[in-house]
Amino acid sequence: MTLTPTASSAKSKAADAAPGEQRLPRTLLTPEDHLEILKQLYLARYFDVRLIKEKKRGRLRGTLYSSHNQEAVLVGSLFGLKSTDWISPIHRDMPAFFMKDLRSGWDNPDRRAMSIEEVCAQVWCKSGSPGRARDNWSHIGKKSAGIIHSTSMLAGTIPVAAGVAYADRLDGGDAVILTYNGEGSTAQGVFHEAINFAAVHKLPVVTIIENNHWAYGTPTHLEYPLQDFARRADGYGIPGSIADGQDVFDVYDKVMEAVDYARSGKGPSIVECKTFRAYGHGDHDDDRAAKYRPVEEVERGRNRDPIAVCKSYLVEKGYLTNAEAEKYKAENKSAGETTDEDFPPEVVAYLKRGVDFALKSPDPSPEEGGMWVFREGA
Amino acid sequence: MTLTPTASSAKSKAADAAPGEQRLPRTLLTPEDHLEILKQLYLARYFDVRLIKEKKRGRLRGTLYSSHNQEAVLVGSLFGLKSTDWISPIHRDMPAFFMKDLRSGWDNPDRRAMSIEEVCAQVWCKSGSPGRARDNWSHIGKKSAGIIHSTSMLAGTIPVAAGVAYADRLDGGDAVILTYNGEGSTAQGVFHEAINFAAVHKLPVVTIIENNHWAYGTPTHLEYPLQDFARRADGYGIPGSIADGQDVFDVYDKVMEAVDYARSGKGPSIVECKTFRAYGHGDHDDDRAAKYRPVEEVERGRNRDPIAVCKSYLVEKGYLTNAEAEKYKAENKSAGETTDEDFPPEVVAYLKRGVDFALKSPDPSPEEGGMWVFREGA
Amino acid sequence: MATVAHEVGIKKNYLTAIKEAIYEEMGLNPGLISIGEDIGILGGAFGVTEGLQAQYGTQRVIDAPISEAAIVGTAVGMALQGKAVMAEMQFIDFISCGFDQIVNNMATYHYRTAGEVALNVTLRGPAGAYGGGALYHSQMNEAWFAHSPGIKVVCPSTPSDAKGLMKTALRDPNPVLFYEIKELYRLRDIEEELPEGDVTVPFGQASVRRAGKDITLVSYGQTVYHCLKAADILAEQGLEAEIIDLRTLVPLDEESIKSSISKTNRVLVVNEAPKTCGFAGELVARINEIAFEHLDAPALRLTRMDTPVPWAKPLELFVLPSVNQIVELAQRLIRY
Amino acid sequence: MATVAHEVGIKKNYLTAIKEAIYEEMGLNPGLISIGEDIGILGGAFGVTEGLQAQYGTQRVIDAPISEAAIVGTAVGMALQGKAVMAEMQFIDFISCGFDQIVNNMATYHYRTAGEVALNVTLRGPAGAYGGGALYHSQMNEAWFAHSPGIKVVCPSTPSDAKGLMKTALRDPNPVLFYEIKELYRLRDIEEELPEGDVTVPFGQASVRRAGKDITLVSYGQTVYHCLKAADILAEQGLEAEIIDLRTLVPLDEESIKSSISKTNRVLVVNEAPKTCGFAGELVARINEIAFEHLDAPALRLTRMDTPVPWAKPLELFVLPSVNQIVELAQRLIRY
Ligand SMILES: Cc1ncc(C[n+]2csc(CCOP(=O)(O)OP(=O)(O)O)c2C)c(N)n1
Ligand SMILES: Cc1ncc(C[n+]2csc(CCOP(=O)(O)OP(=O)(O)O)c2C)c(N)n1
Ligand SMILES: [Mg+2]
Ligand SMILES: [Mg+2]
Repeated sequence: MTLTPTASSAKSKAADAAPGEQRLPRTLLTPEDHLEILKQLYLARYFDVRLIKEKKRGRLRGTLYSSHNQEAVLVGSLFGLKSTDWISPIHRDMPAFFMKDLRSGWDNPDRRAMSIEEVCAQVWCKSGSPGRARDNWSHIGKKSAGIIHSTSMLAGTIPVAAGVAYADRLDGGDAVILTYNGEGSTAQGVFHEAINFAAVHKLPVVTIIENNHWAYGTPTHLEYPLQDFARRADGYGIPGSIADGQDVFDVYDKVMEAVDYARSGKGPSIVECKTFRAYGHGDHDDDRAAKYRPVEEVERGRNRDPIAVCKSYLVEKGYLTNAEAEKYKAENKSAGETTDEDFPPEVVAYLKRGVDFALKSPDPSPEEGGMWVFREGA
Repeated sequence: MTLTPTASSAKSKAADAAPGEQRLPRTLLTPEDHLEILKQLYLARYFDVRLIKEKKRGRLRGTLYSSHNQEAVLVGSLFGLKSTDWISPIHRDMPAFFMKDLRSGWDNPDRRAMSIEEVCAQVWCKSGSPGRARDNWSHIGKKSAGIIHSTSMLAGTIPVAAGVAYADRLDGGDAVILTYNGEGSTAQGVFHEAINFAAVHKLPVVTIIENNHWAYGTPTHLEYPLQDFARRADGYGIPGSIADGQDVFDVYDKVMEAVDYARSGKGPSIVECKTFRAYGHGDHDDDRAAKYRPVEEVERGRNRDPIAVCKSYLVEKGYLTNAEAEKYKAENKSAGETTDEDFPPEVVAYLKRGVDFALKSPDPSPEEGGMWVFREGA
Repeated sequence: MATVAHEVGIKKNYLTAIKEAIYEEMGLNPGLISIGEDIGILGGAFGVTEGLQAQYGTQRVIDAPISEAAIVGTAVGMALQGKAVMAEMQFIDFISCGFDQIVNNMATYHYRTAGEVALNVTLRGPAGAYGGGALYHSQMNEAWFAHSPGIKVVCPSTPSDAKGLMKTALRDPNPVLFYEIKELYRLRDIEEELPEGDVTVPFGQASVRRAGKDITLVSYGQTVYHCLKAADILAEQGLEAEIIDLRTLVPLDEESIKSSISKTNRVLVVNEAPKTCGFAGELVARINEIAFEHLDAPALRLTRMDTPVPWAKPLELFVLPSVNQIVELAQRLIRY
Repeated sequence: MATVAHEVGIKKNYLTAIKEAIYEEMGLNPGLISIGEDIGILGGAFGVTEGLQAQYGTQRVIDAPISEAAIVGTAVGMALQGKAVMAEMQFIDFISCGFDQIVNNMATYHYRTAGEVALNVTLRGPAGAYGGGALYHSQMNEAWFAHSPGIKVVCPSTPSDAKGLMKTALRDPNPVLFYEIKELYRLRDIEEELPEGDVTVPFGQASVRRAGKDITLVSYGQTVYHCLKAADILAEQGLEAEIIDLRTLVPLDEESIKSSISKTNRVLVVNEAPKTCGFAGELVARINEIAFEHLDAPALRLTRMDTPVPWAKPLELFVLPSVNQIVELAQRLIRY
């Protein structure tokens, strides 16, 4: 099943829009869509919380780059994509691997994404993942699902996205490719080369900059002379917009505008989502981060939990009652403070499916280490 | 001797300025400066013409990337520098090696530049050059003269310029570093990384983009989505100005503004000089260039010879009589059409000094090939 | 295209052979895209792609910005989407600017994905010294890539090998780095009639360019010709050198090397790249592993000195292997 | 700084040793600048530069943007202007993103300028596998740089070597690539008291880590410890392995290797980088050149397989050299 969330095709399903929002993409979302979005926020948060806990118990091999508090960027950007679109998540975007195309049905077997089982198998370093635990859990992907595998080298997937876009267009496709990047990664040379190339060829590549105001231990003013990383777009003559990264609907609006722009052949653009990193750079950095990051900044971020922001909006719009909003209280809590009761049961069950699969999945066998350097039988 | 061509110090020497030009850097140039600039244009042209002829006769080993018709960019940008400033010329900027700091006296032994002898020795592949003919003639330089050596890898000297600027500032210096780049080279990743770094640290680096509308056989619209490469600056929040690269005084104005801005601690900027490549990319490309470049474009460029443009301005300003302007007619001619009579005799004599030196300079001895991989005696 | 149609009885040069291969493969495979700096309008710095864009259009023959990392990275993306890609580096020296995308992204994609994604990308470009190209237009940097698992490395020395190997490269589902020796591009001496029809040369098979019993000279690319000249001189002294032209470095034809050494009991590897960690050293190590018992003298190598390639001719020749040096070393090994 | 002052009788780890060297050299040489990602405010991903910025200020300890090419390129510029520079790569794996500036600009500057410009730049960073770092946090890519003339390459395996070599690197007028083994950073077993005072370790001198007469094991970095463990096992069988820890690869101490082999007549090179064109192959080739007549068995190498470093532990261990493999190969060579 393919979603076509463009203005024309989705118009019939449009919910009533407040006057000021008339032309925003969100006005075409149904009430159910709004609730689905909230549920997806819970899912992303729960995945992260669960991993944080597992990691603390020493059960996981990799470094965890928590997406806690940045979930609105993922959910808001992914929600309007078509199944045939592509994404390239990086270290801090792990929920994206299984949340792509989620709108086409959490249990839809044809969903063009990685399954929760596959993702969990990789997290647990097992052979049940498409990459058979050959690369680190944050570098996964799946060609057949339209997910580009990243290397660790930041911004390195943007040219790949451009290439996919070029080839897809040549084949008559209309896929849009969404790449995710931290704001610090925009200083890489390959960011420049790839976006320049995409701009020259008006390729449907949307570059999302997750500006969480820190690149590891370096604050933004040492990475870039301006505050708004969207301004990087100006050097390429392409649009650069800014979204409130804690507000899933603002992200949805800005990204959908960029996606529509791209799909209609106008070319690439940049969407900067201002957001906030809840923890250290990785889980190994939590203690040090507490020292290098000003307390006020941490507080300021904590107070804008994307789940809370979403809920108030839904209540305001009348899609959620106050009582319903109080039911699951995952927001404004650290991972350790949450329990399974803070999340909708279907979210907990979904992840459980993945973890159960992972735990049963065997380790890859040693000899696989020597395999697949080349495709044989050329 | 150090020139200080900033507004305050040079005011006393200022020539009378037309009302509209009141605040332009050029208004502080004396009549003699104006005539010197014209002479420098002749010198740059004569160097190029001579090399073209030598190359045609098969006497030179390297590829010649002619600067014919682009001389105003070099002369105009170099004229206002202080002796302590640095430059990094690239393949098409060979006259810059010996024209740096020329204002401090063509025969000034303390001039902070390469001598014409040194440059010619390198062109003739001889040991009398500082680099002892170890690298190609277009990659020369001299640390003690403030000239950064380029590799072939385009835009690769910009980070070096940033490093020199950083270190010089740390030492209390006020040097400005001018880097030259073709418009095509701005697509390199290192261009982005280096200018971003310079912008973050407000380093006194001025990036000159010589937009001659072709990068080898590729027209600008395949290199960059915008027409004005100065717009690259916008992505870094730094100033980007555009100069008429055929008008040496416009180049002087725009570059001096950028230099003053840099020297006063405000940071880097970009100056795009729109210019025109007279020949092929290199001398090996002349025949093919005649096929891939539209005739009208070639004509349009030919009709704006920087020597002619400079002369009319000087006549208009009353610094040159019509008769004087007619004396040396190097302009609007191809290299082959010019003779020594088309150039002031001091220009011809200056180059002769260099060539004579080069011809007498011995070949480097073979064993030198194995030397200087490392600095010994560490 | 008249320039590329097969013509019986006509000798063709190395460049034309490569050009023909690319033309033919672009024709045979509509999913093959070519990308590189100045390959379209200009037809390539050396003319390898002359006329290609006129024939196959601007969509399939892309004039890229001067962005090696983007060229490689987009090639990876196109191949990920199922295309075959020929990507030209204007000079192989500039490959350093796209290095990360090659070694960390392209080379490893198949490995990381446990075989889901194979990338049919051929990176090719002019390489090699002896032509006055100085530091940045003379490199042979194949060792960097031979040391990066997941890339096949090819370097032909004759027109027919160049054509056949290029066709194989453009069909191979794996990344291939294809070293073209620019000093051979238009060398009259080596022109030859190309085999008729769609003939490929397989990877991993060396070619014995001259048979001999006294010493084995192992080489590829330009230095094969140095070896051939040295063999002539040695022959005047009654010494018969066998010359192995590897043609592909990865995969390597160990069998041919071994069987030659088992006959000659002596081997010299000749290579124009810098000595330390070059492919010559690799060959010496392999030979030690596979043919030590056949060696009556140490397996030696003759390489460039550990220097860049300098510009002035006396300097350039000083640091590079010469025919005389091969002769002397061969004599010494035979006398050992 | 209490953390770095010399303390008699206190054992220090490998990381602290490097930290002390940098602190001391920053103190001794006001012209030394440090640059890298997250080295200031954070104090480095591993804490090597912890407190350095507080001590020496933001001007001399620069938190760079994520721009490896700019880091190397600006280091070149600073050194050109007369500074000494310590530039950190957050993981040595990311050096690929600054590759061109290293091999084509930094490495060749002295050569190109016939000695006018020597660049005192030390590029250093955490390297090595065996820790679950997967493809991009496990590399040993020293062979790329050993193959690029003009760069010294260093890789210590003990705290005191790390400190002494780092001091030498930061004073050497030439570019140095300094491989720090991150699995050794905090390894308790190898902690040691550091020599008092301003003690340097010269480049080009290997260290004999264990004396023996039956076989020479040549290694550096992490695999030195694999060799030491293998030697213990061999000793139980009455076989005495001599272990050479190279410490610097470029320049290479050929003398120590040769004199050891002249005694043992057998040699095994152990190295964790991929096999083809790795430094192990180079060593085998060198040994052939300098000690062939002493060899009673082929000079062999044990390396990583020609694969990237995979993530899952069984995979990682499968592709990397192990103690058991060393023991077996050594036995085989001794029996040869
Ligand atoms: C080319 C490269 N250099 C350095 C690193 C090491 N590194 C990993 S994440 C990171 C910080 C990234 O910051 P940002 O892009 O803002 O993303 P965030 O982690 O904040 O989401 C760094 C420096 C890397 N992965 N790749
Ligand atoms: C990194 C790199 N890639 C490719 C080249 C080959 N090359 C040399 S000059 C040139 C064109 C340069 O165009 P532009 O920057 O506009 O300068 P122009 O020659 O027009 O002055 C190219 C592609 C190179 N020198 N460096
Ligand atoms: Mg960030
Ligand atoms: Mg140009």
